[in-house]
Amino acid sequence: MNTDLRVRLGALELPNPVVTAAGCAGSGRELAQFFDIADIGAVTTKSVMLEPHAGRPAPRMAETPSGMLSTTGMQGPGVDVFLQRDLPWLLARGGRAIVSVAGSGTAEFGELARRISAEPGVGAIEVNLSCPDPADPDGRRFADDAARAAAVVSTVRSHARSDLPVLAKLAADVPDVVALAVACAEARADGLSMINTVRGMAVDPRTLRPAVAGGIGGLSGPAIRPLAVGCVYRVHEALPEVPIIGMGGVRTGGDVVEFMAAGASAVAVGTVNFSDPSACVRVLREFTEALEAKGVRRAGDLVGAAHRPGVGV
Amino acid sequence: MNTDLRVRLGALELPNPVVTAAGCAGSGRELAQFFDIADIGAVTTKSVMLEPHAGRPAPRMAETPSGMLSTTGMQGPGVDVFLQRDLPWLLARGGRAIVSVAGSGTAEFGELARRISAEPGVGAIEVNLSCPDPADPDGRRFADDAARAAAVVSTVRSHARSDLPVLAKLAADVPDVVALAVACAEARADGLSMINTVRGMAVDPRTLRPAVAGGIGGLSGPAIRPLAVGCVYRVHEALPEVPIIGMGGVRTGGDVVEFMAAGASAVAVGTVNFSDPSACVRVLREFTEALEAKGVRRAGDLVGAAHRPGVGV
Amino acid sequence: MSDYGPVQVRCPVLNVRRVDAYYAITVVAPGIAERFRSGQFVSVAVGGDHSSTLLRRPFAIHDVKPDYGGTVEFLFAVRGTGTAWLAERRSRDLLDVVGPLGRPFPLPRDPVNCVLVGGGSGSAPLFPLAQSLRRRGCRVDFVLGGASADRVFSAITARRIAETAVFTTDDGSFGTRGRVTDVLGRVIEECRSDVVYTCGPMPMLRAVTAVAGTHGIPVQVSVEETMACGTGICMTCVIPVVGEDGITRMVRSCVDGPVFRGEQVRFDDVGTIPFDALGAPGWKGAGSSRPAESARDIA
Amino acid sequence: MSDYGPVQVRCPVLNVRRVDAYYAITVVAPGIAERFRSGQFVSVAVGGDHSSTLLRRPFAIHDVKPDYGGTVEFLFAVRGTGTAWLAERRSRDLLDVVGPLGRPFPLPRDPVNCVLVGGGSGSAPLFPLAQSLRRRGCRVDFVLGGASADRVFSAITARRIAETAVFTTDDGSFGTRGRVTDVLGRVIEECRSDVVYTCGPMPMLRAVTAVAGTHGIPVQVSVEETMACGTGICMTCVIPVVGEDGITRMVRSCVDGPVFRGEQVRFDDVGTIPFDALGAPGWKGAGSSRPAESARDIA
Ligand SMILES: Cc1cc2nc3c(=O)[nH]c(=O)nc-3n(C[C@H](O)[C@H](O)[C@H](O)COP(=O)(O)OP(=O)(O)OC[C@H]3O[C@@H](n4cnc5c(N)ncnc54)[C@H](O)[C@@H]3O)c2cc1C
Ligand SMILES: Cc1cc2nc3c(=O)[nH]c(=O)nc-3n(C[C@H](O)[C@H](O)[C@H](O)COP(=O)(O)OP(=O)(O)OC[C@H]3O[C@@H](n4cnc5c(N)ncnc54)[C@H](O)[C@@H]3O)c2cc1C
Ligand SMILES: Cc1cc2nc3c(=O)[nH]c(=O)nc-3n(C[C@H](O)[C@H](O)[C@H](O)COP(=O)(O)O)c2cc1C
Ligand SMILES: Cc1cc2nc3c(=O)[nH]c(=O)nc-3n(C[C@H](O)[C@H](O)[C@H](O)COP(=O)(O)O)c2cc1C
Ligand code: FES
Ligand code: FES
Repeated sequence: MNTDLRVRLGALELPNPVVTAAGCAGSGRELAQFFDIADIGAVTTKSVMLEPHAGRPAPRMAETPSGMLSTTGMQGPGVDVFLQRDLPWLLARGGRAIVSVAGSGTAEFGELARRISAEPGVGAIEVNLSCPDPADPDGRRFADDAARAAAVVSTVRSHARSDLPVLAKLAADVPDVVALAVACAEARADGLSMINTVRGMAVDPRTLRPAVAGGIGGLSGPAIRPLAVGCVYRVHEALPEVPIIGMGGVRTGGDVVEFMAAGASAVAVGTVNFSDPSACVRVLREFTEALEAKGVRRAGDLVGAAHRPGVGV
Repeated sequence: MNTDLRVRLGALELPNPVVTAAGCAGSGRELAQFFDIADIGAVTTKSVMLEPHAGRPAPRMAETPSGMLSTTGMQGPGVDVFLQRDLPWLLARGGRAIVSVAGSGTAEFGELARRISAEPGVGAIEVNLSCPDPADPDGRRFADDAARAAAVVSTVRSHARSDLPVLAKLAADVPDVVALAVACAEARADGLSMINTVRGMAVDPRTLRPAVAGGIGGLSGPAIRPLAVGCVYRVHEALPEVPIIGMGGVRTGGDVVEFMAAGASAVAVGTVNFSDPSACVRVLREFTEALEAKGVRRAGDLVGAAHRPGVGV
Repeated sequence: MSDYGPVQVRCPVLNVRRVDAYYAITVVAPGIAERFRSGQFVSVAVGGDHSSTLLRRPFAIHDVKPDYGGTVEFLFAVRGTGTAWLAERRSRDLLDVVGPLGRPFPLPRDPVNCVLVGGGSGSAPLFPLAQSLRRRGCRVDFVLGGASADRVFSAITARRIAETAVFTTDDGSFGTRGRVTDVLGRVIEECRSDVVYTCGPMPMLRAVTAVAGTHGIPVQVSVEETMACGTGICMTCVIPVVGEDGITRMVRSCVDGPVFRGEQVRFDDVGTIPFDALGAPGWKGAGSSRPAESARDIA
Repeated sequence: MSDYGPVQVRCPVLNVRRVDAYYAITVVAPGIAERFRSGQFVSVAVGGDHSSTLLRRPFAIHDVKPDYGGTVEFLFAVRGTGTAWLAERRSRDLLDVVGPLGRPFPLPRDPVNCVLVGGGSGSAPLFPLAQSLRRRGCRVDFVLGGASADRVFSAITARRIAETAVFTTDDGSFGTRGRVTDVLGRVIEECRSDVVYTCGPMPMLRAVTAVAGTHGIPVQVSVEETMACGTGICMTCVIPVVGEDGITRMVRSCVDGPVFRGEQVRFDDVGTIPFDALGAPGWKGAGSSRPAESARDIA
């Protein structure tokens, strides 16, 4: 059987739904040692900022049951190095690039959108709304305030090339993820990515100290998959026309089926790239086999299937 | 070495910090087949309502990575049967009872508090704030609105016998868990229990249907432990004087150390009772051994240790 | 009802065998073996101490032997992660097993004629039941079904211990093509059966109950609901069952079952809360004359 | 730098041995063996496909042999869940191994005198290094330390391959009581060492670097930072390292290391972001003259 794996995220068509999650694949170079980066749907690059950032102190990670806590704090070389070195490398290898941006303020998001739009070959811009909002007195993230998040999205939208899809990356641990999604869609996001890591903490029982520097870290991995699937399901219910990249603990092809049935059009592999560097192609293979076993001819038919009782796929 | 395991939750002294989580141990009878129920700190009983409740349709559970989703929907016999049959059984065996109450409205919470206060031998009342609030137009839970939650706590406090500690049971997936905790403490909660299950979802990749009836379920088990430890840490930081029962994915004695270091005075075992019916006594044994290995002479010394850099335990 | 509660034991695997489409694992577990009554089950921790699959898997006890102080055998088909892991166990590995769990099959006082109807792996608990019934002088007849020949369970043993044994397969690869209920009526008549015992998937239990009803004989069904705890504390395994008092309750299939009187299970309402169930939305208890809460109270 | 990237292989365990306080596992992994350069490491998935311990464990490669097309040996002490699980592996089990990873030890062009300083399991990568150095005609001397006799790694092998080998233990149960740095100065002088290679805990690396500095000779240190990926994509393993241009960068110890020039590691600032590090809070890049971003760019 010849399964049609193509999926769409607004104007962007991907050859298949398996992409990498921001910050979990660099810009593709390291994983390219294990598989051909052009074979997967897209590479979402690590959130890039305008200037170089050194990130947070170590220890930056701790293992937790079926997951990990991390606090890398947006370490990266800044947009110049990214555009000179990382992006051309990825595009030269035939990879599709979803470029994640992180601004230290709304204006910086706009500037990043402008810079990235100027590069030919970029597939989409993903707006990381889990950055701390410098204008918030409590140091909250943009995602914690739907209005502030929407302002960022609309700034990015107006600075980005008009044919370039803008995806808003949502967090799950916000007052109301559906309200946040609606606000972003109204601010003309072409799609939504969810979920980012969920704030959590571990204490090392040996030292009695917080296991990651600063105490609170971001929980990721299979442990959070039910939270992610729940967000995708509820947001797809509220906004059935808005394409979603689902992510959070994807480990197998069956997990891709799960996210797509909940409402995702594409699915990102994050933390599992750390534990299995060939995860993306394995997951894609397992997903393809699952579709064949089910007799589903078009991957797109799966999208939202869990919302339609008795759907015949 | 003779380790002093006693801990205090307001007026209630427990012989050791290991208790059961509400809804994860019935009222002790079933687990008493595996160990002596008087050996653990206390049994928190399944949330009792005024009337019998049939709960939610099946399927009521699905396994997830290092956790499970459940939707039992407060099935139970109602307070009459509880007071006639379950509570006397537990007290007769020397068990300490923390009675969890769930009202279908603020007034019902008050009535439950009054009924339970009338029984001699109860150790504390735990107020389950994750019940849906019938007065909320969106069907949200009391915990989703700090003011409504505080109103419930203060109703319970005023109906409960004055020497009986009232514990407010918080959810993690609320707009601001610290604000919720502060509101409950201001409403004269004597202590806080956290966390309840976190809303999530799974889709069965075979059937493409939500894995539990109604779609959204409550995620519990080791997967959520980092969320729970994070809540305990942040709430203890804000309210260092308010005792906390920490829970969420406790599996080993080391996890008890982790929760206590984060700020809990007692620690509840929930889902792990399902997978290991003798978990409570095993966890207590492991905890005691861990204290001995560390040379900690009083369990209470651990409370909040992770907030004190270089603490010598 | 068993006289003793269940025990939790870390017990060595004696052996793992393949039996057609199934695996059979025998563990050394004297405490479970001595307490066992047919119809009861064990629940087994899977994946090791640091497994991400937290929950135990329930399996009917298929056989109990006095060797090594007492062994327990259960059978399973590989379905998902837990059973795949179990299939890889080897002798001397340790398994964490809780049992015996659940209400056993009630045994008739008198030496009556019993027909035992099993589907696929659901046939497992019927074998120790057949032995118990035989010891009481009952006549035992078997009707065993499965998707295909390799899924019809222990045909040879069935033939050996039963008066008669009839087999059905969906694909006709063994015995009669069709379902157990296609032949059950005839068996009941020919064997003058007084009671039916059955275990298998819910739709089969329902159909078997209907056939028994037509013939006016009682039926004991053993259900396989998903179970998080198996010990009665999680309330995830409930099904609607009508009590002797005519009131429907959501009862736990792990401790109030897995064996129920077929007529009392509301098969059509499994997966729902029937509107007339005790405590259903809108249900109103009649004040002091409120009905007793658990099926246990009235048993 | 290795000529080929790492590979991911599911490879059979050839054997598991106990060596004093350590376990040694040998796997058949030709692809890793042929690419290996001393100082590189493997990362091993632990706990099986459904393990709750998601992350790989990194281990230095201790030995590579041509048998079976190429075998790789690593050694470890049981520390937590992952190493406990590894200690239970048996021949023919399959392990999912990624390697070789990381920057190898740079080898001197000329046949100079090298002193190799190891602490505990950190001695492991020094053995293949010693072999390579010997093949180049270098003189090799060993200084190995540990908490107690059973933690001093492969003393006999060290004596065999090195010109001299000195041992220290914290408890004095073997060799000199004390730390490797208590004897290192003397060894450097007596053996006229030209370069130090060292691997072990961070405080030891720092102390060894200080001693080498006193003697004015270069030192190559191999660090053991916690690593989530080992392949360079997660950014969790960073330490502050000064580049040739004098600028401090937070570099990944998995791909930019684990081997660094000791003088360039800011040991005092490990666990912090030094205020003058590239991109530290408050740091300001000088517009177009912004310094290159990675240690690699300037290497
Ligand atoms: C009382 C009882 C007795 C049983 N006896 C037998 C037996 O003798 N032989 C046999 O082969 N099977 C039996 N089953 C079914 C058996 O428990 C499942 O096949 C097994 O749990 C599947 O586990 P898995 O990890 O392979 O599947 P997965 O699909 O990975 O399991 C995921 C979750 O769903 C549950 N689950 C999946 N399928 C079933 C099912 N059919 N019934 C109940 N829970 C399920 C699992 O327990 C687990 O919690 C019995 C079930 C019950 C309730
Ligand atoms: C490059 C490198 C080479 C190493 N080589 C060896 C070796 O040859 N022999 C050896 O015995 N050990 C070596 N280690 C340390 C080894 O990786 C840890 O002992 C091991 O990861 C502990 O795993 P665990 O599951 O038993 O411990 P746990 O404490 O359960 O592990 C929890 C988490 O912490 C990490 N972790 C715990 N201790 C360490 C540590 N000391 N260093 C790095 N990560 C740690 C684990 O990888 C895991 O992610 C090396 C580490 C690195 C980074
Ligand atoms: C180490 C690490 C770094 C991450 N960096 C970013 C980032 O730069 N930008 C972003 O939007 N998300 C980032 N994420 C979040 C992931 O993209 C993803 O949303 C989340 O981890 C959930 O997916 P997973 O469970 O598959 O990892 C990061 C996650 C991890 C674990
Ligand atoms: C099946 C099930 C039933 C529960 N019932 C209740 C309940 O009645 N009242 C309550 O306050 N919490 C209830 N909880 C939440 C637990 O008490 C606990 O807060 C939560 O599960 C986290 O702990 P754990 O991860 O150890 O299970 C229930 C949890 C589960 C899994
Ligand atoms: S499985 Fe938990 S009550 Fe039945
Ligand atoms: S361990 Fe992931 S970048 Fe080094």
